[in-house]
Amino acid sequence: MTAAQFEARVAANTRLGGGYFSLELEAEEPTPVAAARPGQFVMLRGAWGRELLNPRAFSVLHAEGKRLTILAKAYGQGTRRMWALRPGEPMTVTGPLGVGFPDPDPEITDLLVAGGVGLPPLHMQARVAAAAGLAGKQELFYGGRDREDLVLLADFERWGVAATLATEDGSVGVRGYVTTALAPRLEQARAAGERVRVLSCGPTPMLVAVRQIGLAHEVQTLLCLEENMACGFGVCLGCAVPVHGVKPYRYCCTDGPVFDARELRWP
Amino acid sequence: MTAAQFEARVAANTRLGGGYFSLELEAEEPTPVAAARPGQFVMLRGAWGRELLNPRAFSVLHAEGKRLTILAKAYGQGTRRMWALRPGEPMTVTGPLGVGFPDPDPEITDLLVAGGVGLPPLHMQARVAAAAGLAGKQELFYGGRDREDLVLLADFERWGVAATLATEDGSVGVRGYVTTALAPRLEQARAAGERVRVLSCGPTPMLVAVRQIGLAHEVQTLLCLEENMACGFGVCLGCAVPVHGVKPYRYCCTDGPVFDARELRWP
Amino acid sequence: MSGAPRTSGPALVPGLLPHTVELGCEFGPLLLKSPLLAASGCFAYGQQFAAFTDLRALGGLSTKGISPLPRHGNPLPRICETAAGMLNSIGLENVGVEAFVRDKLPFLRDLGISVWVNFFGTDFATYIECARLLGGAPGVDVLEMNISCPNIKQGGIEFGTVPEVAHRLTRACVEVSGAPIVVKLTPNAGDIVGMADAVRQAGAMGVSLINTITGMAIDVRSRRPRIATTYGGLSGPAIKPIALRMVHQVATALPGLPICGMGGVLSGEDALEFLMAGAGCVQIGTANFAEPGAVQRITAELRALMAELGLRRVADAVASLRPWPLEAAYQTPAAGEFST
Amino acid sequence: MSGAPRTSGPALVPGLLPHTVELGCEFGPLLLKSPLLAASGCFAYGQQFAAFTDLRALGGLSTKGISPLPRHGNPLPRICETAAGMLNSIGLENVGVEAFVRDKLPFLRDLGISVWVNFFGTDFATYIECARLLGGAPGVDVLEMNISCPNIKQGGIEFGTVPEVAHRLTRACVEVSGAPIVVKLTPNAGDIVGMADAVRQAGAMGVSLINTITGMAIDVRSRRPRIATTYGGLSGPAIKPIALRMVHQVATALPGLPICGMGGVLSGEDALEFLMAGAGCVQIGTANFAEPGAVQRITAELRALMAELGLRRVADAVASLRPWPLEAAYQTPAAGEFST
Ligand SMILES: Cc1cc2nc3c(=O)[nH]c(=O)nc-3n(C[C@H](O)[C@H](O)[C@H](O)COP(=O)(O)OP(=O)(O)OC[C@H]3O[C@@H](n4cnc5c(N)ncnc54)[C@H](O)[C@@H]3O)c2cc1C
Ligand SMILES: Cc1cc2nc3c(=O)[nH]c(=O)nc-3n(C[C@H](O)[C@H](O)[C@H](O)COP(=O)(O)OP(=O)(O)OC[C@H]3O[C@@H](n4cnc5c(N)ncnc54)[C@H](O)[C@@H]3O)c2cc1C
Ligand SMILES: Cc1cc2nc3c(=O)[nH]c(=O)nc-3n(C[C@H](O)[C@H](O)[C@H](O)COP(=O)(O)O)c2cc1C
Ligand SMILES: Cc1cc2nc3c(=O)[nH]c(=O)nc-3n(C[C@H](O)[C@H](O)[C@H](O)COP(=O)(O)O)c2cc1C
Ligand code: FES
Ligand code: FES
Repeated sequence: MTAAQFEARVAANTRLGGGYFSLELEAEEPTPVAAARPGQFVMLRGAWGRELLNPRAFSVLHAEGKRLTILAKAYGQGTRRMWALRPGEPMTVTGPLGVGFPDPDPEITDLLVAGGVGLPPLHMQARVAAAAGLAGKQELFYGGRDREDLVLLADFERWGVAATLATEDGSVGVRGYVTTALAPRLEQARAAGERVRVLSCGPTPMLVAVRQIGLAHEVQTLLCLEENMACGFGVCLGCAVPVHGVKPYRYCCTDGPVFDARELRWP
Repeated sequence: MTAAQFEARVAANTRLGGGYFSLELEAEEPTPVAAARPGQFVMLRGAWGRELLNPRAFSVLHAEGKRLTILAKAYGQGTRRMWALRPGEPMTVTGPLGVGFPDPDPEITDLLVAGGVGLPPLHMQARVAAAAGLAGKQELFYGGRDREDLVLLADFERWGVAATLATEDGSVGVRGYVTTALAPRLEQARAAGERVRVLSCGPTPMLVAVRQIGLAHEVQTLLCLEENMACGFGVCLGCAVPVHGVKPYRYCCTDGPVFDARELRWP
Repeated sequence: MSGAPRTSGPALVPGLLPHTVELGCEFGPLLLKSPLLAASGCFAYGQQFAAFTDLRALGGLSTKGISPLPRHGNPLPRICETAAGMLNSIGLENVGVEAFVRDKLPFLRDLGISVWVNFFGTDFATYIECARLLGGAPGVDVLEMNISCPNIKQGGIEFGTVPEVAHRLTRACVEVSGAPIVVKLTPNAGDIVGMADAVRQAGAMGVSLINTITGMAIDVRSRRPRIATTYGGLSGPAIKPIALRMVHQVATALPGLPICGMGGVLSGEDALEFLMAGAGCVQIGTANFAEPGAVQRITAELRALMAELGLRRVADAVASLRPWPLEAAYQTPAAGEFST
Repeated sequence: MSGAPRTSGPALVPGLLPHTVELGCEFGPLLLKSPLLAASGCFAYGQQFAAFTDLRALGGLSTKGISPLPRHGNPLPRICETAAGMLNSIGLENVGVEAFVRDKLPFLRDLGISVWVNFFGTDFATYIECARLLGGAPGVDVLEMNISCPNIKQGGIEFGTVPEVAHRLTRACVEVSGAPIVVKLTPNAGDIVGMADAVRQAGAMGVSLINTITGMAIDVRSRRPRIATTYGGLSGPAIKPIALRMVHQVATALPGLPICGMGGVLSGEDALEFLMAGAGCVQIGTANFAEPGAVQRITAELRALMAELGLRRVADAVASLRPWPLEAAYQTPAAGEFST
């Protein structure tokens, strides 16, 4: 499962609304990304000349054989170009990279807290768990701005994974931040003596809140971070993450992207 | 017929072999380029971000109503991207620009000397002449490296314009440079007292040779030049052409691209 | 790409309606209709653009550099493209002071926008002559003094790189000019703050930052430089990070000195970056070649973006950069400097 | 784009078969297997690349800059992308001399390619200590002395911008180093030729040109610099024209001084431009991030291009630029200088 760099072509590019799209790539041969764990990522770059130099990081949503799929939102230069890619267009893929989430555990309930494009690692965790008959040990907490910001919900339903939804405009689920629902759930677990852990991925302000709630409730809290990356394989040192300890930084791409909340030197 | 800048979409992109392609663009409305004369040009730029800053100049091959067509060869960054454009993709067009060739004249035979991507102005001259019943007053001299370097020949045949072909590898027409055939033709005209003029467009070394032959035979020789251009409308002063006279330079985009051979300060 | 949805980042304050954004602004003693001007050498003397765009929508324009006598410019090739940039060596070709004042200035004066006349000489005497003639001509709002040309013989390079020489030259021109002088500095100078300070102390009303950066490109097939003069001036988005840094350095070191920022502006967001870095107004150069309506489009984009970010006036944006909070846990104690 | 046919320009001489091109070349006293090396800070200590590429196909590599003690680097964000370039402010994070020699050097030594150890100090004493310890370590072919870091306190900036200081520093390091020293210069210096000459006279075997150029980018939504340290170093194709110009300036002014050129090389053609401008070898930096096999691919491209152009040996390319013929009718009499 060492990483490789290989060429692939767009097999499908599906627009999901709200600027979200899932991009399916196909290589000539089965790729090492098929072995990716939840939380691992690939670096992607299109044939877009010298303007955008560096590839962009995307969590693996799903990968099998020659194919791999990511979920993204058209935002900056790279994702806007990717949004417009058409079947047959080439992309260069490097991966799988990084260290992912731990395996689902029959003894522990995973509380999956997702925001925006942070869904993929948690989506894969739920799928892996469901395949292992552990769907009941997965609960999704998923927040966004509005209805369009919540995608791929049908998958969780199909797998039988319970979902608590929150939108800032109240159009779906509870109004407000998804983190509001997390604290009561942790209280409940504590009261019931239930073993839980929190796995989360999403915008940094959300992760900061998840971390504080997780630490306050003394449950294992694993955060999948999204730092700016130039290389993705430990060379540029651009993706430093501030940690407690002798060394002030670890690296998102090689030590992470999943970090234990306690380790992070965060507010 | 003042120039305008407008948006258009690729209607068709036809590969002609040897890296040549004809690109047909369609705007929302009829465009001023429809009034272009032979030798006039447009500046074209695709939606290719910040890497390639400036548009590229292309002679108008044909234009009518909302549509315009150019002929190009995949060579540098811009034309390689254009080669790959697919129907529906956007391009920004500025034109028509520059001063073209004079109208076909019933009293004068136009000897059209073309090399490589220099064909379009001469192609349009022949078409305009044919439409005016003057096909017999047009003769094409067309040279290239090999068979693939000679394109759109069927059009000249259809219009009834005689063509003398030359290839460097001898695969079509005479072996060698197209200019070799020009001198005897001018001799013949002189002997017959026939009024001829030379209109030419192609690579600079060819134009240098055409100019010397034309000057030696004292016939009017009009050369359509292809200087590097950044703007195409007289602002950057990048497209200077060395001329005899008080001022050492004139501008390819506004004073040309068609220049009288006598005027050029060339070897 | 063009069809991709715009998904905006977090707004700092609730947005404004674009028409309530006030683009009119002060720049030193000037009142500009908008902080966006066309840059010298990229807009000729304006006329060619009238067919493509509404020139009255510009805050102003800076003319092609004028010298006392007409100049014919450099041998060709004069331009070539590089990654996200272009090189040029036009050679300061221009019609000369006399023809400019007679044939070009009246058109510009009638537009009702800020007219900046870019000028240069080849020695002290010709600089001063230009400043006197142009600075006294009616309709000239600013003399933009180009001391950046790396090519002029007779020690010309010192004008742009040696602070004392620039100081003396500026002082001499300020003394004879009827219009305020903004000195356009070259990024090739090692110490941009020192240069800005020198011309400020000599009475310059402000500085323009930056001119092109000396660069080179080679055609490996002909083994020749792509520019006949071997070197050319690099412009376009490639140089934007360097230009922004210089604007920020000067704005930080010399607060109060009006700065006209430029270098690679293609969008309203680019222009806003320059304002936030400390520029009071912004010029747009290379962008005009591909798009004769560039300044007008960028002005509309700037207005929309300022509205979205709740910036009602240009002054709300200028030098409004916030430093990274040192107290944040994201920071190690010793910050503030950089290295690769 | 990738499918477009290659239509080659006019070859200068009949082409060669690629395998007859000899990439092995001299660089000062060194024999390199190829003129293409990986650049400092963009290749770490090499190990990570072994999974992606054949490290033996490289001419050599320059390590991340080493200091006497380990360094932890700068606050984040440390990197961002700009048009055809990127900014970084990593902060010279490195494992320190001791761990480098113990843990990293053996791997590099065994590769059989030229090992350049990039190093820096924070003052004279630490520079000299580094030069002594690293210059004596077995397997070190070159010490590449980075005097370009614009961030180091205690007057560090003078190391890279004041010729006399650079001269003294270089001389002191040359005296204690067992390996030849190549000094890496900063493009932020006003007078690159003066700097190169100063270190040459101090005994430097050669110079590396160029390090990153100080730049800045702003996130207009958060109103913060995109790099926590406000400024960062600009690298990538955006800076290539500036880098080429500096290599050509130094090569022209100081013939015989070995120059290692770099800045924005992404292709074999880019590398050949640097050789023609006067570099004896070329480093490849930023390109490695997107493509860990970049150096190997670029080497293959260089070989093919040299074959096409009839360049049998690297020396046939180095400094082979031809000036524009002054006698050509395309030229006005007075050429050789440029202006915009
Ligand atoms: C390990 C890892 C996994 C990731 N997985 C995913 C994924 O599965 N799907 C995905 O879409 N992204 C993912 N990202 C984030 C993605 O790599 C970055 O957002 C990337 O910068 C997008 O490239 P761009 O060119 O579109 O934007 P850039 O031009 O690089 O970004 C411009 C600016 O916008 C910010 N930005 C980018 N995207 C957003 C956004 N959606 N909302 C708000 N601000 C944003 C960036 O931080 C930057 O400051 C991941 C990042 C990491 C490190
Ligand atoms: C008035 C005018 C009309 C023109 N009409 C046409 C036209 O109808 N069709 C057309 O294809 N081109 C035409 N050109 C030429 C075209 O604009 C340039 O070749 C342009 O540089 C191509 O852009 P590019 O990005 O592909 O190459 P660039 O990246 O700009 O060019 C790279 C280098 O290759 C050289 N080059 C470009 N094309 C060729 C070629 N075919 N053969 C050899 N060298 C080349 C350029 O001079 C330059 O030095 C015209 C130019 C002018 C000024
Ligand atoms: C073709 C060209 C000609 C220029 N001529 C001048 C000039 O005459 N005087 C001057 O001060 N600057 C001149 N400049 C510099 C621009 O005004 C501007 O400072 C520089 O191009 C950076 O801005 P940009 O990246 O937006 O083009 C010229 C630039 C270009 C590209
Ligand atoms: C992330 C990064 C880190 C760098 N670290 C160093 C360094 O430690 N020492 C050094 O001399 N140069 C360093 N450089 C500069 C490069 O070696 C090179 O000089 C510069 O990036 C230009 O080349 P490029 O455009 O090919 O990247 C670094 C560059 C980058 C992008
Ligand atoms: S992204 Fe380059 S080290 Fe992590
Ligand atoms: S192309 Fe700009 S002046 Fe002719």
